[in-house]
Amino acid sequence: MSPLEENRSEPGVATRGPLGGAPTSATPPMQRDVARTIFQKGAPGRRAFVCPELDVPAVDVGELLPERFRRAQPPRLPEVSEPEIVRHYVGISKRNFDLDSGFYPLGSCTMKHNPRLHERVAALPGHARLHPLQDPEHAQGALELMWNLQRALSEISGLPHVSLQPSAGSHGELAGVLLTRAFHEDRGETRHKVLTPDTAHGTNPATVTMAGFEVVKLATNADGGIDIEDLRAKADTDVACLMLTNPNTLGLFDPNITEIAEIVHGVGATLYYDGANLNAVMGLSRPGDMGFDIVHFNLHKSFTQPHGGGGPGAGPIAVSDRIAPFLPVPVVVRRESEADGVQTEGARAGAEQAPEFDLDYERPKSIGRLRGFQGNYGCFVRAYAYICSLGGDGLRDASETAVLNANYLLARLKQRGVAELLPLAYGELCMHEFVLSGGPMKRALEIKTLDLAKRLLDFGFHPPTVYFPLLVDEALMVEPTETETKETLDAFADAIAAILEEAAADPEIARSAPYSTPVRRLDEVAAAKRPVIREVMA
Amino acid sequence: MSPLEENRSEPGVATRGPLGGAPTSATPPMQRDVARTIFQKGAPGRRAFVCPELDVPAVDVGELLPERFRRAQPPRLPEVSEPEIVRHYVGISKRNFDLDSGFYPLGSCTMKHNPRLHERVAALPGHARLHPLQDPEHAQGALELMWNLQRALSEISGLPHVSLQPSAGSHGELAGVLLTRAFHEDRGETRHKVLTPDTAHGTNPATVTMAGFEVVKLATNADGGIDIEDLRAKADTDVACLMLTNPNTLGLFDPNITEIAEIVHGVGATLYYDGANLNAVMGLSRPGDMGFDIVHFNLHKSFTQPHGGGGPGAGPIAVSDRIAPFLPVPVVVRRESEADGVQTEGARAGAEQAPEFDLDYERPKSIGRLRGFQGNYGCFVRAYAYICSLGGDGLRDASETAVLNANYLLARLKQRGVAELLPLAYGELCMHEFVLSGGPMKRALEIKTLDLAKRLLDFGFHPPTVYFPLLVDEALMVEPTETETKETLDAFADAIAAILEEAAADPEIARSAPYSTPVRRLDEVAAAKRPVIREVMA
Amino acid sequence: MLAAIGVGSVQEIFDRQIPAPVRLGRPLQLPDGLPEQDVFEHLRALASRNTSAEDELSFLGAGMYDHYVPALIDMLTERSEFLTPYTPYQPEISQGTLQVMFEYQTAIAELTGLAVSNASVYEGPSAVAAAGYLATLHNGRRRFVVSAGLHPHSIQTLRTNAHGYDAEVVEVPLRDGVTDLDAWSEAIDGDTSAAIFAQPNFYGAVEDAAALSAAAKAAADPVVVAQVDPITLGVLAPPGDCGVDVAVGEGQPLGNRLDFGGPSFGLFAAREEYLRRMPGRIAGETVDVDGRRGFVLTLQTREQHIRREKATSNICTAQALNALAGVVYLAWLGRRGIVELGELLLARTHYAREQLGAFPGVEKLHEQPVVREFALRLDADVAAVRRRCVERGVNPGVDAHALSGREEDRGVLLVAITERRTRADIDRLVEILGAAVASERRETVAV
Amino acid sequence: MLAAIGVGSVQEIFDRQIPAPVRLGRPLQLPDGLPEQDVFEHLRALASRNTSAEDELSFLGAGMYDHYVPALIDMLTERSEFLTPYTPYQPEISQGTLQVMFEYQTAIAELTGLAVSNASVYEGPSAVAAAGYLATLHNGRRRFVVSAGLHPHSIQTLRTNAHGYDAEVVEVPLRDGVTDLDAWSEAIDGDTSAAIFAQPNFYGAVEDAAALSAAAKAAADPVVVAQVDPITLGVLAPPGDCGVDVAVGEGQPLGNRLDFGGPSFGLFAAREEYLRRMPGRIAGETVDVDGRRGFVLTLQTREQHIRREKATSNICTAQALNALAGVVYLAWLGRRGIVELGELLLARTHYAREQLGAFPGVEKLHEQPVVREFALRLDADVAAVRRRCVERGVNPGVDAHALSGREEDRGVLLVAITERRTRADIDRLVEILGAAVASERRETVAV
Ligand SMILES: Cc1ncc(COP(=O)(O)O)c(C=O)c1O
Ligand SMILES: Cc1ncc(COP(=O)(O)O)c(C=O)c1O
Repeated sequence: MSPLEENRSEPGVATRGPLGGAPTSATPPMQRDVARTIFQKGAPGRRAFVCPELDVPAVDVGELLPERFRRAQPPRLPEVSEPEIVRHYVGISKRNFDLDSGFYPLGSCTMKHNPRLHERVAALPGHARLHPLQDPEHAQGALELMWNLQRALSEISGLPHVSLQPSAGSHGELAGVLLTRAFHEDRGETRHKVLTPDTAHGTNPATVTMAGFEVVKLATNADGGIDIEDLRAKADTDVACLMLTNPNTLGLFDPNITEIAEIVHGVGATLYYDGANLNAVMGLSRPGDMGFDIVHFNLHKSFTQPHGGGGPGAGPIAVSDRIAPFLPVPVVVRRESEADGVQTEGARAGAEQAPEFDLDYERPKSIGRLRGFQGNYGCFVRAYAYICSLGGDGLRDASETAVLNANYLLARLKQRGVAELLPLAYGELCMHEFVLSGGPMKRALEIKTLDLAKRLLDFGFHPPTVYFPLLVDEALMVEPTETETKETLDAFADAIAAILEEAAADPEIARSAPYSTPVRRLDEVAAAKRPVIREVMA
Repeated sequence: MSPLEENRSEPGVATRGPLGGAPTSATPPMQRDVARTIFQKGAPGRRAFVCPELDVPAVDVGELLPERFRRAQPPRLPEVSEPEIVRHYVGISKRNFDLDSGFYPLGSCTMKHNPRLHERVAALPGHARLHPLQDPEHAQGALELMWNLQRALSEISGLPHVSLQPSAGSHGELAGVLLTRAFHEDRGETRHKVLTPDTAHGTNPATVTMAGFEVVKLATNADGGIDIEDLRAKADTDVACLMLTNPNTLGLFDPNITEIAEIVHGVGATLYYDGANLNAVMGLSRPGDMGFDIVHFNLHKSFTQPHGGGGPGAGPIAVSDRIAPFLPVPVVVRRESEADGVQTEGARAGAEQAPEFDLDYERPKSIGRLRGFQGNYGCFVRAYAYICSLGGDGLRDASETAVLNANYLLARLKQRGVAELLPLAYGELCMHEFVLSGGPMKRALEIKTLDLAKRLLDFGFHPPTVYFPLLVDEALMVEPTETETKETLDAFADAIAAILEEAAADPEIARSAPYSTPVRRLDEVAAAKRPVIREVMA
Repeated sequence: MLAAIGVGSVQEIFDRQIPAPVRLGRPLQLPDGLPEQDVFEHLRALASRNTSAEDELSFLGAGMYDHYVPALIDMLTERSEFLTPYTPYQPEISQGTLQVMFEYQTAIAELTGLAVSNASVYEGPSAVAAAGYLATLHNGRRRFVVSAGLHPHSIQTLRTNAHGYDAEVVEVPLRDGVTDLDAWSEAIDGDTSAAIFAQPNFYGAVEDAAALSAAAKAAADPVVVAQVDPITLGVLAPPGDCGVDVAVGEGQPLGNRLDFGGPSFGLFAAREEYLRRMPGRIAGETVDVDGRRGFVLTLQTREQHIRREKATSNICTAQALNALAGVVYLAWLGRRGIVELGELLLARTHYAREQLGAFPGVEKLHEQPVVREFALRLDADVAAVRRRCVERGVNPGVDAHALSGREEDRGVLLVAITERRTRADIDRLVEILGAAVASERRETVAV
Repeated sequence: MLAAIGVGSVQEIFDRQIPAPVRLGRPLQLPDGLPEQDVFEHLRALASRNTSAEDELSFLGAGMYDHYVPALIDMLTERSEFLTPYTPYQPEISQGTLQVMFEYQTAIAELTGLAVSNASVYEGPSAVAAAGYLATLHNGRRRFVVSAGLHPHSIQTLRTNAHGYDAEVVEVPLRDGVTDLDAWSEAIDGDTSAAIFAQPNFYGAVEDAAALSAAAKAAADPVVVAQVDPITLGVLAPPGDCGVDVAVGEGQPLGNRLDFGGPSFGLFAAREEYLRRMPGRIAGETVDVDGRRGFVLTLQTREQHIRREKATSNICTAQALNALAGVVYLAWLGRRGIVELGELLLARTHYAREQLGAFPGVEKLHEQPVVREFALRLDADVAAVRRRCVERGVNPGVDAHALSGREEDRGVLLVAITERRTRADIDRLVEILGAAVASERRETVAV
């Protein structure tokens, strides 16, 4: 029996006092409270909102809105006071792990530090309370910001045209595949297939389907790159596009990228760059120079938008000249004539004068709109602030340090006792992240990657991405980012080593982990079988 | 042996895994981390600050500042990056209990909910970046706000003149006693004594000494009020002032207040109102109407300034006509002539025109300044926002609810099994707070008030104020405030009952509490004996 | 660190991995990095060149609205614990985010009167497109019938998406300001995957949602989709009670900033039968090994990271933080507040419409009930009138033609009312708009 | 709840406790309460009637300075965990606040070169008064000798306090912009409890702190007190190295807002021997029952709640949150940053003084080294000159006479430089101030 058996068997009880009232062990009471939703709190009649005064003549509601259009019963929203709301949400926030509290090496997600300056500037009323339909002449600051951001993204990607509109990476992918469709259609072609490597992120194939194409999978070669033979075999004139991540999700830069581009372009297809891993190459290598036609950026990754528990983000795209005519509307443009001349105060105030920065809707070949208004402007503000803070050299430094950190952590994990159990899946060095295989560990110690991940929680770390990419057995995908210190990387490597050592002695410890979290392992199967996805109300 | 003996003996070890790396019980790793200060983190050369460019001609520092005036070695401040700073302070913040997370019935401190609106308005650049020496004509908003706040405090206290300057309650007390001195001196009198009841808060006697007076203590009668006979005996013409809290620190309104005022005024002394308990009587009874000459307000209590871990606060004072000439400078004034007429835009812009709201320094009898500039304006903004939100009726509602909540909680604690052990020290009903005696509990269960307090921590509550007022044996001073719900009061009462029941079974549980906190009972004696009050650096 | 890696320089790490031809051999041509204070000043200077709803009296709406966002929302969304984690892949340390999602789903289901809600999608118009995609997955049909009262951005976004999978979008015109019921019934055929309308519609009018749903069902049983404005659902009948299958909408009015158009969130709720085809994340309740209540991401087999090309949507990073603001806002309004607010909007909107409609040269576009926005037809050039008003500090609303490009929208002004616009504000609008219209008419006559 | 209490109404609770004659039988005459949005608008309207450092180019200083406050400070001070608890009376659940105090004490001790620091007091001038009180407790003397270079508010505050316990305050004049060393030595006698000067002084000049301390010690060994500006201590010799016993100062420059004068914090550090007479809270290190490192409030026997009339000070609620901002700011600046910042201020201040001093009608008040502020003597009415500048969007600094009331300060302008004031800003000041002085001189001549 594991030494922890007793602990595991009834921790909820074992840590409570004889009266069941409060813990007599180290459990902070609030963290282990039974979860109660806001709907289970409050009392009839309680409220936070005070309605502004009815300052217009009172008219019977029935007169303004016939009964058949009216709601019969008020929605059963919570009835809670402001202090209750604050306590409730502050309380449950403490049941989260977050980047400001610890290391978050979630591969592919680029969990880099989020400078607070960005929140400050995004909250300035001139940005935050700007209505999306404000006339361009009265939104020159916003449009200039978008224009500057477009220029910067263009320079970083090496592609001349940018649309900021997509709401996230996968939305950028959709835009990109629809652009590809429009591009082919414009040439009078109908193509049906899109190639994606088997290492691709799930959004790639999902996008392809949504855009009405068929997914064709490409194999990965022994070095972790695209299997060129497979590519040659599948690249025919029914292929509309190849979607690629480079460095790919194994953290490896494809050494054959130029050849790949030639093959793809050779059959008249477009080459799409999934920019999720751009953090590896900013200022060092550019998708446009590699031959990509379309790139999406994940502003929430490389450009440090806080992740918000799953968003918001933004997924701008950059494209080559041949794709540009199809970009979604509206497009932010700058009027050259004005940009050249010096604009006087009087000229700016003049209503008839077209503004320097404007929104262009007159794009006859455009694929149209992907969403309302101009995109996630709040995210643009943050990304732009980040680029201003770092500058060109700073961005390159960021990528260099991200790659240095990843390689250092990888080197640490090549230590004896770890490397045998968690070998690097492909390659030798890596770019900004690397993928280990937990297969040997599973066979030798009888703990799975999932167990290792859960045990890491007890050490105060967010686990790496697990079980992705799919082609690696028991994958563990580690992305430290450039904003972590060597001390943190060392502590993480030590924790991995300690867990493996611990598991060698008693695998049950990891298998039953975590122990120290607000809840322990949850029954996901039951959740999916009989879904309870809302609070049941009286 | 207590059932918890094992737990208590080595929790730090018992909750760690076999390798000492991470817990295998419910302890969140970060919360029980060994405390490391910011000085123990970082590495040489790390930094957050990027210095703005040297845009003026470079001059050798030695030329600008002779070497003998120069610092030889840089101060050993931390060398840390911004992410490290954020993690460090976010991390240690989690080792605090706070009002937004739970019930905080700390008697005498009025820990009422702090609406976030107040932080928002205080942060508006027009308030937050206003320089204190801005010319009054360009600070009319600030001065009007201060004027309005003065008027409101005057109305609430029933005293005509207000100075907002003091930085906290005890600073207001100092102002008040110095005003008393000036008042007597102005009449050619030198008095030496100030009366304070034995229930008085420690700041009262401390203030008296600092202001150069001698403290004379007044006894408390059986009902918890001032012993009138003792007062009569001690009230002579050497008495400068009586400082009183009403309701007093027992939570009781002195029924003899009018008589007390007569006696004090009869010997020519002033009557000072410690406004720490004003939350009991806003809109219900006014110190000015009770006969007080000087009142201090604790804006951080009755007017819900967030307490900040021990400030900031503000301690404005209100005084009667006879005290007004001595008020500290500057005084915010409104020019009546302008207030009456309609001020045109042109008039306001005119530089020669005296502004409507102004700072008056020409007060020949003033005691002078108590601090720099005009006081804790940031606190005034918040207090004023609070008053605007509640209005006159809302303030009365607040006091009524505060008193209702206190009496309800008191009633709940009068239940069988509790009242015998924790009887109400004085009276029957209470105002906004009440004081229980832990004496019977100590005798019957052999746990002290301190033990009860520490055990409450495991239940997720901040304990009441303990061992104050001094005249109550094992005192427990409970102030729930108006912003708590009945559910919370019930839960607290249940926790008290549970602890007492638990202690009856095994007093050791409480005596060794807490168990669930980031650290457990700390050695305060050792800390004071060999004080270590700064990090030792290499 | 280099020694541990076994390289001589950072450069070497790159040189060994990136082929020389695709290395960027020069610095990026971007300005130098700046200290924090300089970035702040630069971004502040840009902000000051925008006229925000703080700088003028604004009646802009048409999809996003200047509601008051209570301060507690900022405080909660700025907490590191909510702001900085990612999607709750590790539920044991993500109960905060997961519970928020669960509460959000509860609130949206309650508000819409539908059984299930996801944890939100990107925003309004793309939510309409997502509903269309759901419908095609559900019934395999490839045709969308949409009311011309749907927001133009929604129609355009649906078209962009539908073009990808080769579906057709057919518009049904309005009559008297609302969807023409006859044309609607007629347009819906056996190929019609979804029938989509907006409530209230783009011109502010309250549609007869029950009649539209019933007619659609009767015609050919497509999926009936309503784009709703959640802030009106305190007074308007919930879509679930009107026979609607899927309700989507722009969540911005619920506690989210304007932000020049985003980020906000899209709400997405449906009848139970659509649950396993919903896009986006869904949190579900369960228990842990100790029997303690907890929440997890559930029904993940719909999602791209599990199902890949067979996923019901490609959505990954979305709008968790914005949805948090939404549910906190709804808790803040509360059960009674949402009704009171709705009634206040009704009353003020009515007042504004009556006052403005009485002006010479200004008439109501329709006589339908309105809740928080309404359309006027001006007997003058809208752009010129707006310019006059803006010069006097009042932005009178949205030029419908400029937004929709529809010929019939020429002369139409959309005026939005929120609880921030007082009677005094409305009176000022009346005065200034009235004067502007009068001047423009005079000028037109003179020409 | 009433039933549980055993009363019929809330009113009854009051009626049974408050005698009728002192009950307020009417509503408070205050405006009605307002919804959150209205309070926000009202406070915003008031804010907009102030000209803040965001609205003009400001060179105001003389005690508080417009330094850049990094965004992470707002984020940390707004965290509920720091913002909403009170004084850490229960150390087990207050380790966050206590550790911050301990770190703050470490930073201030390090900065001042003194052995001990408390956890802060109210603000600058009252910290000077507190130092005076400490001195009287220490040596029982009742006379303070202060340099005329001390900030007028500090002198006035000290006087107000000293009057209470009947101590005398004697001012020593300046010579060439700094404390007259001979007069200083002469003024300090056997009754002198404390000798107090400012570094840099009110006129921006760097004092010879070591000489002043040595002279004071030699004269009659009073407690030597320096009021320091903490942001200069990256470049100026720490007071502890100059023989100073107690260093106090205004903490605002360290990461605190201007806030029209408060709240900020006062720093208070001293040699070891003064430890047990220090005012205010002090955090100390200790261990818990399990041997774990922790922090507590220590040496509480100094304090009012324990020692009452024998306490060393009456301070209770003070400035914990502001001191937090201070220590975070110092960590943000860091060991090298505080030196770099100091050197930047030195260079820009020097530049500004030279440029301005070269103007006709403008001369330097003294030739002493300056760090971040300097004094000019204008050959024109300062008020009139300032008015002209302000009209052109530049606030050129503080009118020394208006602040101090001293006759000799007529014509003196104090100009403060922070890292936010660029060379371009300074050049603009030079142009505008120069023009204003020229105009005023002309007008004066004309009259
Ligand atoms: C490799 C890769 N591609 C695409 C995406 C999708 O981006 P988003 O989450 O912004 O939609 C991700 C993000 O998770 C990713 O890691
Ligand atoms: C009764 C009483 N008087 C005076 C004070 C002192 O007020 P402050 O802490 O604002 O200095 C307090 C506060 O703790 C108090 O409770």
